[in-house]
Amino acid sequence: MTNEDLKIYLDQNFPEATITEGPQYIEMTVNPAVLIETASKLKKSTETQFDYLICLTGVDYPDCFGIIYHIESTKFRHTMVLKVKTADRIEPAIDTLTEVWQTAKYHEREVYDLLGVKFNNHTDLRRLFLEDGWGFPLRKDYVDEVRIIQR
Amino acid sequence: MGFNLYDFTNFTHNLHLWFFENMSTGWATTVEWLLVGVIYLAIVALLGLFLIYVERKVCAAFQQRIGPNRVGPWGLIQTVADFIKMMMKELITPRQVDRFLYNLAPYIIIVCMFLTMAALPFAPGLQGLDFDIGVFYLSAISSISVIGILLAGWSSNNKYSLIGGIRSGAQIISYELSISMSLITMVIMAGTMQFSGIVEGQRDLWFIFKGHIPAFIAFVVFIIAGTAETNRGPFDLAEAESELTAGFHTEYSGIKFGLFYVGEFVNMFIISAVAATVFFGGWMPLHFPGFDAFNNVMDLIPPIVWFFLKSFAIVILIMWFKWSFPRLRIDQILTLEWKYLLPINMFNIILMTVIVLTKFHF
Amino acid sequence: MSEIKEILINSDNLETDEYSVNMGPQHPSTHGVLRLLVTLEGEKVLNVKPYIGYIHSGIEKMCESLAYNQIIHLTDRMDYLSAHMNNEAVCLCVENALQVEVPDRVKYIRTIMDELMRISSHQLWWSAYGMDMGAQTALFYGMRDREMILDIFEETFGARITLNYNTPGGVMFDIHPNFQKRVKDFIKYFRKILPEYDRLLSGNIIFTERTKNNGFLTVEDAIAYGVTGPSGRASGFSCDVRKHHPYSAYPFVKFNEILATEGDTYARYYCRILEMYESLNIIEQLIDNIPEGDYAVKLKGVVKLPEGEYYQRVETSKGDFGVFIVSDGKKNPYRVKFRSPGFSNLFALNSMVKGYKIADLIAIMGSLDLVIPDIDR
Amino acid sequence: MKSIINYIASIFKGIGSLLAGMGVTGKYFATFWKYKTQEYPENRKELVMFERFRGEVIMPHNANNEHKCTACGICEINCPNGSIEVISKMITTEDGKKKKVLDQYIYHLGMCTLCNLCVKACPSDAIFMGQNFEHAVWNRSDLNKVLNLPGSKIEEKVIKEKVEKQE
Repeated sequence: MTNEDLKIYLDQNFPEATITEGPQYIEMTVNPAVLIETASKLKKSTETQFDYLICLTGVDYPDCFGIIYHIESTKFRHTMVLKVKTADRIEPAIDTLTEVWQTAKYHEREVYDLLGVKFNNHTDLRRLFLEDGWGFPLRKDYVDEVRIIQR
Repeated sequence: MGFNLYDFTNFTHNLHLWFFENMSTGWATTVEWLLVGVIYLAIVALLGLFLIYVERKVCAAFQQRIGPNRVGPWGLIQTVADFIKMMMKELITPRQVDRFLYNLAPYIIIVCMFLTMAALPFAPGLQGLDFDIGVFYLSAISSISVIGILLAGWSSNNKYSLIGGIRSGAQIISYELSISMSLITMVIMAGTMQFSGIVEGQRDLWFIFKGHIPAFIAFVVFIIAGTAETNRGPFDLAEAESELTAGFHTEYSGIKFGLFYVGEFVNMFIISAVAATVFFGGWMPLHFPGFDAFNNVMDLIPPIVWFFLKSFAIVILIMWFKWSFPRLRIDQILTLEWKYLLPINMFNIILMTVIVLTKFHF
Repeated sequence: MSEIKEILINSDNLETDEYSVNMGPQHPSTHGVLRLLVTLEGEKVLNVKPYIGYIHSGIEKMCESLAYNQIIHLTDRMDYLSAHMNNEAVCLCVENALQVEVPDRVKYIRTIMDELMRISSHQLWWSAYGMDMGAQTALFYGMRDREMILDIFEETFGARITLNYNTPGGVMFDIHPNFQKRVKDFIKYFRKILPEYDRLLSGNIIFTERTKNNGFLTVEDAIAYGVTGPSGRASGFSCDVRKHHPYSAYPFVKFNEILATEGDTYARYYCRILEMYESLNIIEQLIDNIPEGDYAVKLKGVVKLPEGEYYQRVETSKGDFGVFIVSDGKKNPYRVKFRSPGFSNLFALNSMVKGYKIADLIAIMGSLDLVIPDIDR
Repeated sequence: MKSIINYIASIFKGIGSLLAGMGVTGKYFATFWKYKTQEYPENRKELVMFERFRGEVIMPHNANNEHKCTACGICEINCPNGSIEVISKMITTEDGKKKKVLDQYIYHLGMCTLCNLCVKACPSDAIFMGQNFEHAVWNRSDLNKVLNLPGSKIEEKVIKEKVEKQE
């Protein structure tokens, strides 16, 4: 499916989501409450079949945390971006997508480690790179006067 | 004294008589023991140092490198320097090891190595022990060394060592069978178990030519099993550097590690020497029946040179294996022994018996 | 005696115990500081838990305070065996965001370098894999041949591993006059030497016995775990970014995507060997046709990306590498994320090794071609 | 019967593959004098690095002890690691003008990743990449170098060019 077809399809099937055309891919922002539902629908629907999670990124936006999923269909070779945003920056939490894409388990651990976004129902949510009690370095308000030299 | 480079029989005999003429029986025996002990110690130390050097150079040649070249001319003194370094290193005993067994393990390997060494015929008359059951003695003694490896693995209080020790236990005990059986094949050919007798039996032609097909099969099996017996690559899974870091000797340091290290190399030499003795005539020069002129030329080279030449040729063959092949897995090692080498060996013994009975050999 | 006999007959009475072994962070075959907590039963592997982060260097955090052309030299240090591809990913991402079209010459140079880098990476992997399997001579043969490529790199780039050759808008300097001749010499030499690799390892019965029929990864698992690169393609997961989302000069060349269906360790091994042949093919098609032209587009002194989110994928020697840049219109990126192939590949390890022996664990881990800085970033 | 034939065939096939492997290594063993190792400290004289090799940042001086650096500080901005510090001073020239000249060009080799960005950015070609790669020192502070030689001045030509450009 080309980007245009995909946009039409998504508009029809996910009326509540915000769908925009990014520089490369179609970007769809959904409500955290319907994340799992949307993701499994995207994966299972015969027209889209997004079965390969390329990349899972956590971004610290000024007012919230965003989790960005780059997904691809290995059958149709179309790619899109799925986005969710947490409600606020205090105690951010989002449902895990381990059930839908296996690899999300580890990428979610990375996001938890570096940004401190919790994933509900995640079976193994531990720090990945850093020690316990380190802080969340990719947050914009992270300060570490010892290790980070500002120029 | 009658020193003769071609035959030491008279020399050693006269030496023996001289001791007994000039001393009381007790003293003479003690001095002889000491002398033999010192000689063997020197042989083992020199062989160990030299073999390690050879291994490094040979390995470098296989890998298009130069090898040691800094200490001494062509790096000849490198191993001596390493040995001195090893002597000076601290002997670390990890916490919670079984101290007695931990310290005992390297000595078992070394002692077993000396015992095996004793049966080797270096030259006519130059042999520590000339049993009439030499082959039997050798295969019995050489299987003791597995106890040293098992003890080292067990007592080190390290899981890697334990895995290494258990692995080599399973491996050596299995391959003991092949070694003995391929030796038995040749014993059938020679008609004696005495090493001097075996060598003497090859005066007209070496056994590998005499016994053609079965002898060659026995040789291949013996080399494979011998490589496995000495824990060398591709059967070095007791150490298995990339899997178990260093296997059974992970926790050893200093000269205790050195003993394991030297032990490995000297054991390899012993296996090669036995192969050279049983299949290639030991110190016996290359003779072909009917070519007297050729045989006389060959006789000019002293037997002791022949012995070491043949042994080192086989040592290099074993090194060639190590530097060419990847390591086997534990189940494959056992498969190779029980499914391939053992049946081949059994078939080979029957073949050899038939050939000997029908005099179908040269 | 009878008691022992009874115990042996009723094997349920035999007390077997699981035990765990720490493999790493200092272990010869983890190729870096990876720690695996391996649960064993005898020699059988029951479970593998990777612990990473020993050389986490915070590259993503560092990038947030650097300008775009300064980010590139950090990507060298992630997967140092595919440094050029990593550089290229960032450059392509920036160029796409700025909507700059680079000259054909740049595209050709980049592609040739990509493939040379891929060959050198696979050579190093082949050598290290040989060493993992116990064939230490392979290490030296692989390194010997890699040296030729590194010399080519050194002549043109001035560096051997951390190249930093790409800049947004092109490459740092033009190729060296000797470059084409040297590459052609290398191709000739390497075509002759590659069958030797086969004779030494791939055909060896010990090697095939050890690698065939173990460490299976199904297509479904490969997609679910996101195992890409030769590791994924050996399972039949067609994931070659060069083929499906072509970039640089890949649209201009004909090449095959190496696919296997077995999904075992040997398939992963052999896919890489075949990829080396395929890379040679690609270079041969390009090396004589490098078009004349500029080697870089002049960009502004301070590159500022328009506000937005950009993602660029390239195929490194390990797999699907991605750069995700969130820009807020300033000269520094707001957030940079590197999707490293090794990260996803590593976590598929557990599903592949269950039930096999320790020696297989090493073989399977080696066949994934892990580079630890790539995983830890 | 067939299984026995397979069994024997597998033995010969296996031995054949092993011999092929031994052939490869044996070939190199037989020609051991064609080794690929370079004996490094001995071959120092013949060892010429490629002209583009990036070993360290250098600042060439001409015969009159003059360099080309105008102390503009662009390299300092471009350096990702902060390994360059350009310290300038103001002097009054003969004709009474105030001018910024280079006082000390401090280069921290220990922090440098040899990325070439400073050399590329330099507008007056004052710094280059040197081919020296033997950087080992006993003291870490020895890695902090001052690139401009003591008493060095800026080349007159560079000043002229700069003035022309401005006009």
